[in-house]
Amino acid sequence: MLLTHEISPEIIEKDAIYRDMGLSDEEFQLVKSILNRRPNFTETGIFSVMWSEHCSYKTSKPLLKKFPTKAPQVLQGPGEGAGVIDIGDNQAVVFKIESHNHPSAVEPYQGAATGVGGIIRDVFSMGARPIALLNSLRFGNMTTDHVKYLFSEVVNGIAGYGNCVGVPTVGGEVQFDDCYEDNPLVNAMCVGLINHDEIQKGIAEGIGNTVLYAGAPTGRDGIHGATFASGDLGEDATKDRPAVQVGDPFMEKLLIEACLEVIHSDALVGMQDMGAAGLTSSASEMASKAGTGLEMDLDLVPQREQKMSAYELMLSESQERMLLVVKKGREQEIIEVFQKYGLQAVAVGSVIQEKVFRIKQHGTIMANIPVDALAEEAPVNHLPSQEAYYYKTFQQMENTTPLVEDHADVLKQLLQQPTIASKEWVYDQYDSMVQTNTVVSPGSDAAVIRIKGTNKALAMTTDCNSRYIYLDPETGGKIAVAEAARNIICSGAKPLGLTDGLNFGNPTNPEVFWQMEKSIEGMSAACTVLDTPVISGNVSLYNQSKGKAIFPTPVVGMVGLHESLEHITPNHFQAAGDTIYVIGDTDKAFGGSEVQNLILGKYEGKAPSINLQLERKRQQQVLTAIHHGVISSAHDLAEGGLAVGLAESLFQVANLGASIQLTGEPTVALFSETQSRFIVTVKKGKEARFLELVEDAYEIGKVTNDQTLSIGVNGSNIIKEDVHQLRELWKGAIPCLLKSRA
Amino acid sequence: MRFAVIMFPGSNCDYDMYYAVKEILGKDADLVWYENSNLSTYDAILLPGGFSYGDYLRPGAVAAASKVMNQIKEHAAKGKPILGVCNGFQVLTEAGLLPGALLRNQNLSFMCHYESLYVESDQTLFTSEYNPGEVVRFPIAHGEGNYFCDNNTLQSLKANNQIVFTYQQNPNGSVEDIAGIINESGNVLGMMPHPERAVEAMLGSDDGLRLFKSLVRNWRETYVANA
Amino acid sequence: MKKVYVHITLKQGVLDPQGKAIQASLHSLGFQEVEDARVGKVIELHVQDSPHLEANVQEMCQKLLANPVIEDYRIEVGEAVRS
Amino acid sequence: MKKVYVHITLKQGVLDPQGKAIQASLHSLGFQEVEDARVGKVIELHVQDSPHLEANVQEMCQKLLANPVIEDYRIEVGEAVRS
Ligand SMILES: Nc1ncnc2c1ncn2[C@@H]1O[C@H](COP(=O)(O)OP(=O)(O)O)[C@@H](O)[C@H]1O
Ligand SMILES: [Mg+2]
Repeated sequence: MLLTHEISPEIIEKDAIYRDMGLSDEEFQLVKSILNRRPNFTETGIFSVMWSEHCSYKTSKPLLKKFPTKAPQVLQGPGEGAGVIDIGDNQAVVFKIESHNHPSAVEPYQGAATGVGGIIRDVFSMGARPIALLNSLRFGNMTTDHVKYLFSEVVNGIAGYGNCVGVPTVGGEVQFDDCYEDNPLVNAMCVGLINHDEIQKGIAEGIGNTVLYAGAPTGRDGIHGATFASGDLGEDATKDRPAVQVGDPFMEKLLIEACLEVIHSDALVGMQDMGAAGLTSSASEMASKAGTGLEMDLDLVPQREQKMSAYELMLSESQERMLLVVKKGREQEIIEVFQKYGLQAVAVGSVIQEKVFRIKQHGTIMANIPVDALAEEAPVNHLPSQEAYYYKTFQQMENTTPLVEDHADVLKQLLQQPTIASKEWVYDQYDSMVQTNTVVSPGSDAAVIRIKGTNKALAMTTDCNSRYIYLDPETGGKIAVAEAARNIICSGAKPLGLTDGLNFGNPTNPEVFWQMEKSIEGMSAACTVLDTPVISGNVSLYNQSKGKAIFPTPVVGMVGLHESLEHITPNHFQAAGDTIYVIGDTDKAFGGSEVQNLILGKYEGKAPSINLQLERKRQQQVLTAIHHGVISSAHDLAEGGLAVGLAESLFQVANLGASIQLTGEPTVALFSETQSRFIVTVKKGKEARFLELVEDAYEIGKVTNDQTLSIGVNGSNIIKEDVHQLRELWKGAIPCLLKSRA
Repeated sequence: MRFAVIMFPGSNCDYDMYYAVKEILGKDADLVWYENSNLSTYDAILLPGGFSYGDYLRPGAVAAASKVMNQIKEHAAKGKPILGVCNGFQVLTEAGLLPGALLRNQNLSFMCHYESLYVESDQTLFTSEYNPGEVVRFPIAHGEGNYFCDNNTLQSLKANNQIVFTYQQNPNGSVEDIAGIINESGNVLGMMPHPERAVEAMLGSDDGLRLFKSLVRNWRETYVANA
Repeated sequence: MKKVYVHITLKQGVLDPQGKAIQASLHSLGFQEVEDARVGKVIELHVQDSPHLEANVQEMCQKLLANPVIEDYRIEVGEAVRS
Repeated sequence: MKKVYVHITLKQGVLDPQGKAIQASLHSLGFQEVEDARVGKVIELHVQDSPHLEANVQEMCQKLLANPVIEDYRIEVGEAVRS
C-alpha cells in the first residue's frame, strides 16, 4: 500500500520536479549519471537535502578550507558532531555553534528552542556531558511590535529548552540592527566535557552490525519540501505541508542521560544525532565515514503519524532522535539502557559491505544510492566573488570624528543603546547556575565554568561585531576573533580554539560571496596569529531582510582554559584606591562605531584598524600580568569605547566611582573604538610590577568610593555622573523598549 | 548519616544536591533512581530541583503521582527529614505533603539570580544553625515559584510557625513573601531557593551549607547521642 | 473508543497571572471591551469505552490531572472515535 | 457582557510532548485504557457585548491569543454575564 505521492522518475525529469526540491539541472544530470538511471521520488528528495547548502556546504566548502584547524591541542577538528580540544589530565572540551535563523523567523519560540536542542545533541553525541550553553542573537532595532515579539519569544525559547534540560546558559551576546529586522539570527553554542577515552564518532563500522534508532518517533516535522507549493501533489497537498518542529526538552534530558550511559558499553560502535535532513544525513554520513554501506527498513522506524511515506520518513526533522550502530547480538544491552529512561530504541537496519544506502519500505526498495555520492562526493560550487561596491567608497573616506557637544549626554545615550545596554532582561530568564560550576555568570566578558575535581576552569564567549565586518570584511573578521580572544584573556584564561557560525546573505550575489571570502580570510589570519584553531562551525546563508542581505555576521564562539582557579579575574572594578590603567593607544576610530550610529544614524567609513602582532603581544602581556597576580580586574574595550568601558566597570560593586583624567581630543578619548585596548585595575603597591610586565599602559585615574564617574579631559571636567543613575539607564533600557508600544 | 537524593526523569539538580552533601558536607549520599528504590536505609530524603517530567501538566504533578511517593509519604509520617528544593518543593505540595501550591511567577518569566531571604524560624531540623531573622543569600531559578494557599491555610502556617524562609524582596508574587515552609510535624521542608547551590563561596554564597549542617547535627543529637 | 474532555480551570480566588497578562495585552492592542481573561486547560483523552469510563476519568482527575488546591475540573464525554 | 471561550489546540501533526507525558503517566497509574492525550488551552474572556463582538474576538485571536503557525482556534460565544 503506497500512499506516497509517487511521481514517476520520468515525470520528475520531464516536469523538472527536482527543481522545486532544490536541485539544479546540472545536479540532476549528475544524479542520473551516478545512478545510471533516473532517481525516483524518494531518491530525488534524498539527493536534494544531502546536496543542499546546509548539509553539503557546497558553496562554502572551498572557503572553509582556509581556516587553520590543526594545533597540538586539537583532538578532533571539523567533521564530527563537534570539535574536541585537549585540556590535560585526560580531559577534553567539546564545542560547536549552530544557527537556527530561518526556523526562528517563522516560529521564534520553537525555532530557538529546537536550535538549542540540536546543538546539545551534537555535543553529547560525541560522548561529552554538556556543561554550558551560549548564544549569539541578532534582531532588528526594537521599533516594531514584531521585532519585540521575535526577541522575547526567542529568548523564551532558549530559556524554555535550556532550563529544562539542565544545562546552564552562561553567556552570549545580543545586537540590534535594522538589517536583521525580518531575519533574526539565532546561533546557539554548546560546550561539553569529556574524557579522552570516551570520545565517540559517528561511524557505521563492522559489517553486519545493527543500526538502532533511539528517541522520539518520527513525525512530519520540518520536511524539506518547503518549496513544494505545487498543486500536482494531489488532494493531500495541504496536509503534507511541513509542520513546524517542536522541541521536547524533557525527552532530550532523558536522551542525554541514556546516551552518556551507553557510551560506557563496548557494544556501542558509533553514535550520531539526527539533525538537518534527519535519518538521511545521519545514516548516510555514518556509513560514508566508515567506508561501509547501510540498509534500513522504514517499517521498523517508530512513527508518530499514520501513513508516512518513505520520502517523509527520510526527510523529517523531528527532534530528539539519535542513530546508533551497535555490535550484532548485543542490541538488547543498549536497548535496556534507553528503556530505563523510558525511551524507545529499536533496530532499524544494519551495516552492509556494499557501499550503498538502501532503504526499504513495505518490502520494496525505495532508495538505493552509492553512499559516497551523498556525503563525500557532493558537488562543490565555485561561485564568483566581487568586491562590494560600497567598500571602495568606504575605504576612500577620511577618518572623521563625529561632532559631539555634550559628552555626558552622549555617554548616557550610548548606555541605553540596546546593543550596549544591560542584557539582564535576557539572561535572568536563563538558569545560569545549574550543575553548580558557574564561577562567572552572564554579564561579564567571558563566562567561567570550573571543572569539578580539578583546579581548572573554562572560559567561554561568543562575539561578532558585524558593523566592522560590513565596512571591511577582512579587517572585521580579524577583529571578531581578536575580540573573542580578548574576552577570554580578560577572564584570566588562555584561548584554546574557536567554533564559527557563519551567517551571510545570498552567496550567489558575488558581493555577498566576497564578504564571506574576505571575512574568512581575516578570521583565519587572526586564528593563526592568536593560536586559536577552528575546530567546528556552521554555515547559514540566504539571510536577508527586506530584499537586502544582513550584515555579514560570522559569529565566533571561543573557549579558553584557566590552569588555576586563582587566575579567574573579574571584569569590573573591585575596590576604591585601585589604580586604573588603559592598555593601548587610542586613535580616531569611528567607522562602524556606536557613536557614529548614534550621531549620524548610519555606519560608514573604514573599520578600526587592527595589528594582529600587537594584539597578540598585548594579550600575552595582560595574561602574564594576571597570572602574576598584579591585576585586580580586566575588561576589554569594545562598543562605545573607553567611556562606556569605564561605566560598565562600575556597575557591579555597589558604591564605587572613578576619577579619570585623559588627554587629547575629548570625543576620541572617550568614544573611539580603537582596537587592542584593555582597561585594568591594579592594587596599591603592585603598580611597579604591573608596569614591568605590560607595555603601553597609561594610568588614567583611581577607583573611588563616591559613586561618581568623573572624567576630565585636558584638565577640564566634562563628565560627572552619579553611577547609580547611569546604572539605572543601562539596566532599564531593554525592559523599557520592550514595554513601549510602537 | 545517609542521604538519599531522589532522581526523577527530568530532575536536573540531582547531581548538584548530591555534590553538596557528599563532597562539600562530606556525608554519605546516594543518587537513587525513582523506580527501584528502597529508602528505608536512609536517614534523610532530598528531592532535588529540575523539571521532573518536563514540568508537563503542572510542575511536580507527574512525579507526585509516581510510586516512590508512597514510600516517601510513609517515611514522612515516621518523622524522617525530607527536603524538597524548587521542583522538589513542587512535588511535595502536589503530593499533599505540604499545603498550598506553586503558581507561575507573577511576571510569567523564569528567573535566575540571588535573592536575600529571612530565616523566619530557627526552630526546625533544617535551620537550627541559623539565627532567627538572619538574612541569607540563596540563588533562585524557577518559573513557577509563586506560593499560593488559601487564607485558612495561611493562618495555620503562621500559627504553627511553619513559614521558614521569606524573601526580602518578593520576586515572584508569593503569598506573604513565602520562600519555604515546613509541615506541621516539622520534618518536611519545601523551599524554592536553592541551598545546594549556595555551599561554596567561590560560586557566590555558602549560606546554604548550614541548612545541611543543621540536619546532620539534629540527627546526631537524636540518634547518636542517645545511642 | 471515546473522546473525553477534561476541562480544568483555576479556582475562584486563585490569582491567574497569565489571564491578567492577556487582558493587559488585549487592552494595549485597543480591545478595551475585555473586562476579564482567565486561562484554563482542556485535556483531550482517547479512552477505550467501558461501563466505568466516567468513574475512571474521575479517578484520573483526582490522582493526576487536576490539583484540587487550585483547580476545578469538569468531565465531558464526547463522540466515539475509531481506534 | 458576554462570556467568550477561545479554544486553542495544537495543529494536527504538531508534536504535543505534554500530551505524551500525561498519557505515559496515566498508564503508569494503571489507566491502560487511555490511548491518546492532547492538551489544549481555553481562554475565557468577559467582553462587553457589541455587534462586532465575534469579529473582534477573531482579531484578538489572530493578533495575540493563538499562534497560527502551530495552533488552531475556535471561538465560542457563551452566556451573558453581569458586569
Ligand atoms: N564554518 C565552519 N567552519 C568549520 N567547520 C565547519 C563549519 N561549518 C561546518 N563545519 C563542520 O562541518 C561539519 C558538519 O557540520 P553540520 O552539518 O553543521 O553538522 P550537523 O550534522 O550537526 O548539521 C561539522 O563537523 C562542523 O564542525
Ligand atoms: Mg551533527
